[in-house]
Amino acid sequence: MTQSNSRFLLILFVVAAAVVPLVFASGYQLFQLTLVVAYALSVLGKNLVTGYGGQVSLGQGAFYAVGAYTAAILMEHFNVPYWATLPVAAVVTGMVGLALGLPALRLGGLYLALVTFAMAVAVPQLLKYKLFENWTGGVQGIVLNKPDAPFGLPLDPDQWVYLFTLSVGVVLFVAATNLVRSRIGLALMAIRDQPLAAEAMGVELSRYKTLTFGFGALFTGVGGALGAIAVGFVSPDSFSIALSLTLFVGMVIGGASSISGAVYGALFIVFVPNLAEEISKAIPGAIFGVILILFMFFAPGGIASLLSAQMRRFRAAR
Amino acid sequence: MKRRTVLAGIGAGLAMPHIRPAEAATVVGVTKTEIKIGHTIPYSGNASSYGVIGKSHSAYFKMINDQGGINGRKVNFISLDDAYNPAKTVEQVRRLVEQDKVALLFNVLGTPTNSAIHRYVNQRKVPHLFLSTGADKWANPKDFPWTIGWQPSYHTEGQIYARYIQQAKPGAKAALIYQNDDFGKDYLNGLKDALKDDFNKVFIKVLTYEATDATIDSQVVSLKESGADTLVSACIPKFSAQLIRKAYDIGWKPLHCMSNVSASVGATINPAGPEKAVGVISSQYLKDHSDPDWKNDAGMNEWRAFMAKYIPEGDINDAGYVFAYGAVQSMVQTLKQCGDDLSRENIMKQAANLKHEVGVLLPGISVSTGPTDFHPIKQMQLTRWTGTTWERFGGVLASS
Amino acid sequence: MVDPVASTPIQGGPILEAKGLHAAYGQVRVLHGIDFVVNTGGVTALLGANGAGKTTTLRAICGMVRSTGDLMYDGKRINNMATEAIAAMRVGHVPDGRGTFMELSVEENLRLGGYTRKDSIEPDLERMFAYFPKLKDRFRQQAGTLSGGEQQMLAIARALMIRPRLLLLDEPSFGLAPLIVREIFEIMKQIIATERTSILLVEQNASLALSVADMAYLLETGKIVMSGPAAEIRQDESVRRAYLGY
Amino acid sequence: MEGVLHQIISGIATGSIYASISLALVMIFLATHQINFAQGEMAMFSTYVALTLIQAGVPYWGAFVLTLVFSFIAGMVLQRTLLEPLARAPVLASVGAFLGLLLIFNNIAGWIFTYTLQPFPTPFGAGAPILGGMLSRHELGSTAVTLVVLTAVWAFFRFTKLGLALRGAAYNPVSSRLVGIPVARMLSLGWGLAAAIGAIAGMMVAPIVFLDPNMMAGVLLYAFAGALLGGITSPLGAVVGGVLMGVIENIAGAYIVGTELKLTTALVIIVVVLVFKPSGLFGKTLANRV
Repeated sequence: MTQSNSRFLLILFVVAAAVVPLVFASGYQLFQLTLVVAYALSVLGKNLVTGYGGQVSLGQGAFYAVGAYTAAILMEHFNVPYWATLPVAAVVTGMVGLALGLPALRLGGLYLALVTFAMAVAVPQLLKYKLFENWTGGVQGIVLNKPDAPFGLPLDPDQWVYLFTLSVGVVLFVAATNLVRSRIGLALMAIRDQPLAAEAMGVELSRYKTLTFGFGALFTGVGGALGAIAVGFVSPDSFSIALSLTLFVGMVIGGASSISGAVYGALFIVFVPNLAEEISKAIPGAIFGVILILFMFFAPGGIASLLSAQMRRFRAAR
Repeated sequence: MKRRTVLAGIGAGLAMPHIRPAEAATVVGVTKTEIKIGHTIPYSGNASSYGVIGKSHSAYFKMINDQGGINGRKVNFISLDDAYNPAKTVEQVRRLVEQDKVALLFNVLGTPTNSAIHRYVNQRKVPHLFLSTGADKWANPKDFPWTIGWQPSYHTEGQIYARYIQQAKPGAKAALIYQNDDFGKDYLNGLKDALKDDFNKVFIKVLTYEATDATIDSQVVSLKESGADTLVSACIPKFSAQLIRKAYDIGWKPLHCMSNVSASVGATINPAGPEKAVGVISSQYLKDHSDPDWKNDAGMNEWRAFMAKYIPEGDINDAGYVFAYGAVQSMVQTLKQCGDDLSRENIMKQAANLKHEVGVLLPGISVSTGPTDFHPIKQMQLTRWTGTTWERFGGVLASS
Repeated sequence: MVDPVASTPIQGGPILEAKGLHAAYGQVRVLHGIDFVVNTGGVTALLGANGAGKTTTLRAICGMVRSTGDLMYDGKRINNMATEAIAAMRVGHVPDGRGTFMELSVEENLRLGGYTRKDSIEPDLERMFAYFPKLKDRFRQQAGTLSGGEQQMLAIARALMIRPRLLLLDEPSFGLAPLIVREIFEIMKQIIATERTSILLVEQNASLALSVADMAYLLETGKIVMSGPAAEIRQDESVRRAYLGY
Repeated sequence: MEGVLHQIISGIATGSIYASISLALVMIFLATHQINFAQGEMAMFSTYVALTLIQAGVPYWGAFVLTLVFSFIAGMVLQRTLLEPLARAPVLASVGAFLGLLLIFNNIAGWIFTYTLQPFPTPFGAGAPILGGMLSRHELGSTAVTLVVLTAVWAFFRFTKLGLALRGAAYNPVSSRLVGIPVARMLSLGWGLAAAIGAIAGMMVAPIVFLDPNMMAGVLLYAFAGALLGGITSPLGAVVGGVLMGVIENIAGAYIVGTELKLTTALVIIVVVLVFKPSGLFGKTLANRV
């Protein structure tokens, strides 16, 4: 298969992803798909940090929360239109990521895992702290209005939010693809695989590590902002440690070292809990855990790596 | 050729976006033989302890169906897991409303979760009945005519304690400890509303804890050090039990008003040690299974019979089952009153027109609602732990 | 218990014999049916360029890569046995990269070497200090802080702690300064003389290897291209040109 | 001043809860070089097993020993069936499996044993607390147990051949096999021991915080932080780190930033310490010459 062919297929796929749901999906299903895109972006941010940057972050939910709250506060207190909150959310979470990336340099591995884990626990507590309560709404959170379609487009809010979210998602996925193929991306992978060699080759370890952390936070933050717009509500309880763990699951299920893996992971974390619930109302969490472990057994490198292995086999067979 | 067809198809799709018919009829989720009721609750995640409420509802509607249903209709009760995650609640509630097309939502659990769907269900005009949360904001028929709570609000309870302290212990130096979330904050606000400017004079120390803390021993030490002689606590049973035990151990004996959430003998008093809790004040609206007073109570026996038959494996000491049993009575009563008119308007109208007794509520407390009264249960009664039982005193108190 | 050192006859029959040995890493086949022998009490050198399959041969012996054909150790076929089971049969291995337990102390490294031993290993520690006095000085030090040469000494000492009947040495000269290499080989000669262990020595530095070996095999891209007594190989014209550099 | 003292004592009592789980984390780290995020939930589950035995009439210490045996075997079986097959998979797959285990244990415990808070008996008697009520008999006893476990773990790793082999297998599995150490068996042994230590921790913690399926949810982060603060390779460090966590948290909460920010503050302090002393207070610094 030639590259232009596969690019064409990809474009076709994106167009289909936009059009087919608009025609066939109900508002509820569109909402689910919107969440998939928002989570996919967040998992993508995690993939950049962990899969490409080789740093284990357990607290990506904290960036999701920061992105979501940035969007919500701007909309609620400053009457900023929803679409304009995204660049701000990107910048804010990116900055927070960079600031946290700095100690991350000094503390690799487990220590970074601790710092990020702690961050995921601490952020909801900070969100309801009395000093910020006027902005964050404290424990009550902030309720948002659902955006209507602009320019008189004949779309209902669900359809519009989905299209909008998908468009932002596609742009950022393309950006991420270019990022990992760029000099930065190559340097990142060099650092991940051979830190000493990379350093010897003149790759500035610390700068790139911090950068990855910042980029990862940025992607996750935009995902959070989109999620907040779709859900129409943010509160400290929306962003408990469970969210971070969910994003982590999305990463390992999808495949950490891949861009497309983020989509598979997001599909998993949105739909598999519903499946688990169908199987047993008594122990949905345990069923989810079993499914997760089974995936680890049969696709330890994630769905993306399983698929690409199948693809290779398929091509080899031809 | 092929490519062109595909593109043409896409063009057609864009030109004629799918337009969904507006909800023409307001009778949704009802057939001659069935009515669909939607519900969400955490069956997974950190708050899955509440899952028993959903389990109880499912069992209760099974019982109703076994007995022939309500006005000849069986109840199709669809209860979904939201893991106490507001985003998931929105997803599940939208599924219930848009895909399963339920007639109404009943007893959706949690403050943040209900907040997330509050506006949606009111825009959609879906009855959002008898929520499983003690926040005060659900009683707002003017702005949110489709939402109604059930239990007395934490806010009200806070006010009751404030008044009790003023009357029982004038000049009290009080301390407050609350869980740092919407549940705890409501007590703080209730106390503030009742005491107004006096709050800062009466309360000399206010502390919080997080639901994820391991212990609150440190807070108890600080509270004692503050010199307070009165304590209001808005904690879940685990921390109330720790609080009672630690206060006793360090020889601190304040007048202790404890949130109704922790009034369970099985979950709070017994773990803490019944002798250590003597004198603790709480307030109740439900009967407590482990309270000897209700050993042969008709209302409680009815509940016990239900438990024995339909949830034999359930933990009888879990107050969640009693709560669920009470809330579902109001649901059934509403549907009975609806008769054959199960339009959403009528369901809401009947939900706001209740006056019935519930066997698991304390004597003198009943459910009553009206077009402008969205507080189904307004009364509570103060109780004092004697070492063996909760002794009710001072008559039934209504919220102001 | 019989003293293993005394019971080892000098230059007996083969303790290790490979016949038609094949080995592969997944799809990549590295050894294509090689034959060789290590005689009891003898030193056999396996020579060859980078990528010829020398390290793979050692790994096949230790069960670290899958192999077919026959690997007979002490009359028993050992192909694909668990690595730890082969070690328990007193096969010592100084792996490439030295395999130091960096985070552990020198002492702990040596004690781990004696893991399979049921008897007291204290006398052996003393023996190792006699060969490698530097290790005694660094006894409590973290092994990761040792120099390359010291780590190589530690690796050899660790392998000797198992009281090997067969010792596999993978490039003991690799990455070390010539002076250090000479020091290590001097000690090795001493060890060969006193321990009388059978040794299979893999080396890129052929002249060094031939200086201690009595038998030698030349490996090229997974095949044995020449074999014979070390002295003869040493004289061979092509070997001299290609591997000895004179 | 008395207040500060009380806060410190209560911090030590709470800290020893963290420390006991920190120890289990250090145990499994030394044996497998991984952090098992399901450690707390496994401990909770073991505690329920103990409670079930006690309620069935087994005397406390009998139930204690039986629970240790059960946990040890269960830990080994888990390692063999779940983690051994993932040994060659990327590390993230193991972490994914840990999270799966966490969910399974938590949810199954709630299903079998219900979510109702349960009191758990103490073996140290119900006598009056000491130090003006600051330290209950159980807290004193459980702290002693933690110290005993600490000593045992330390001695095991320091003085026994098996302990050394466990450490070796975790640091360098390839070299370990070459010296004859059955690495797979070492890993499952490590899991078994960690599960047993976790079970002790659970049985010591439960009388203080009461038993419910979420008993360990809040403890794990503190235990993890304590273990790293003390140095993840040092059992002594784990205990000191865990106890320090408790004390720092109390002092910060009571006197410095208030209860809302005490966790955040405690963690910031730890991160700062780690920036200056990356291997923790008692951990080994790796001076690796390459």
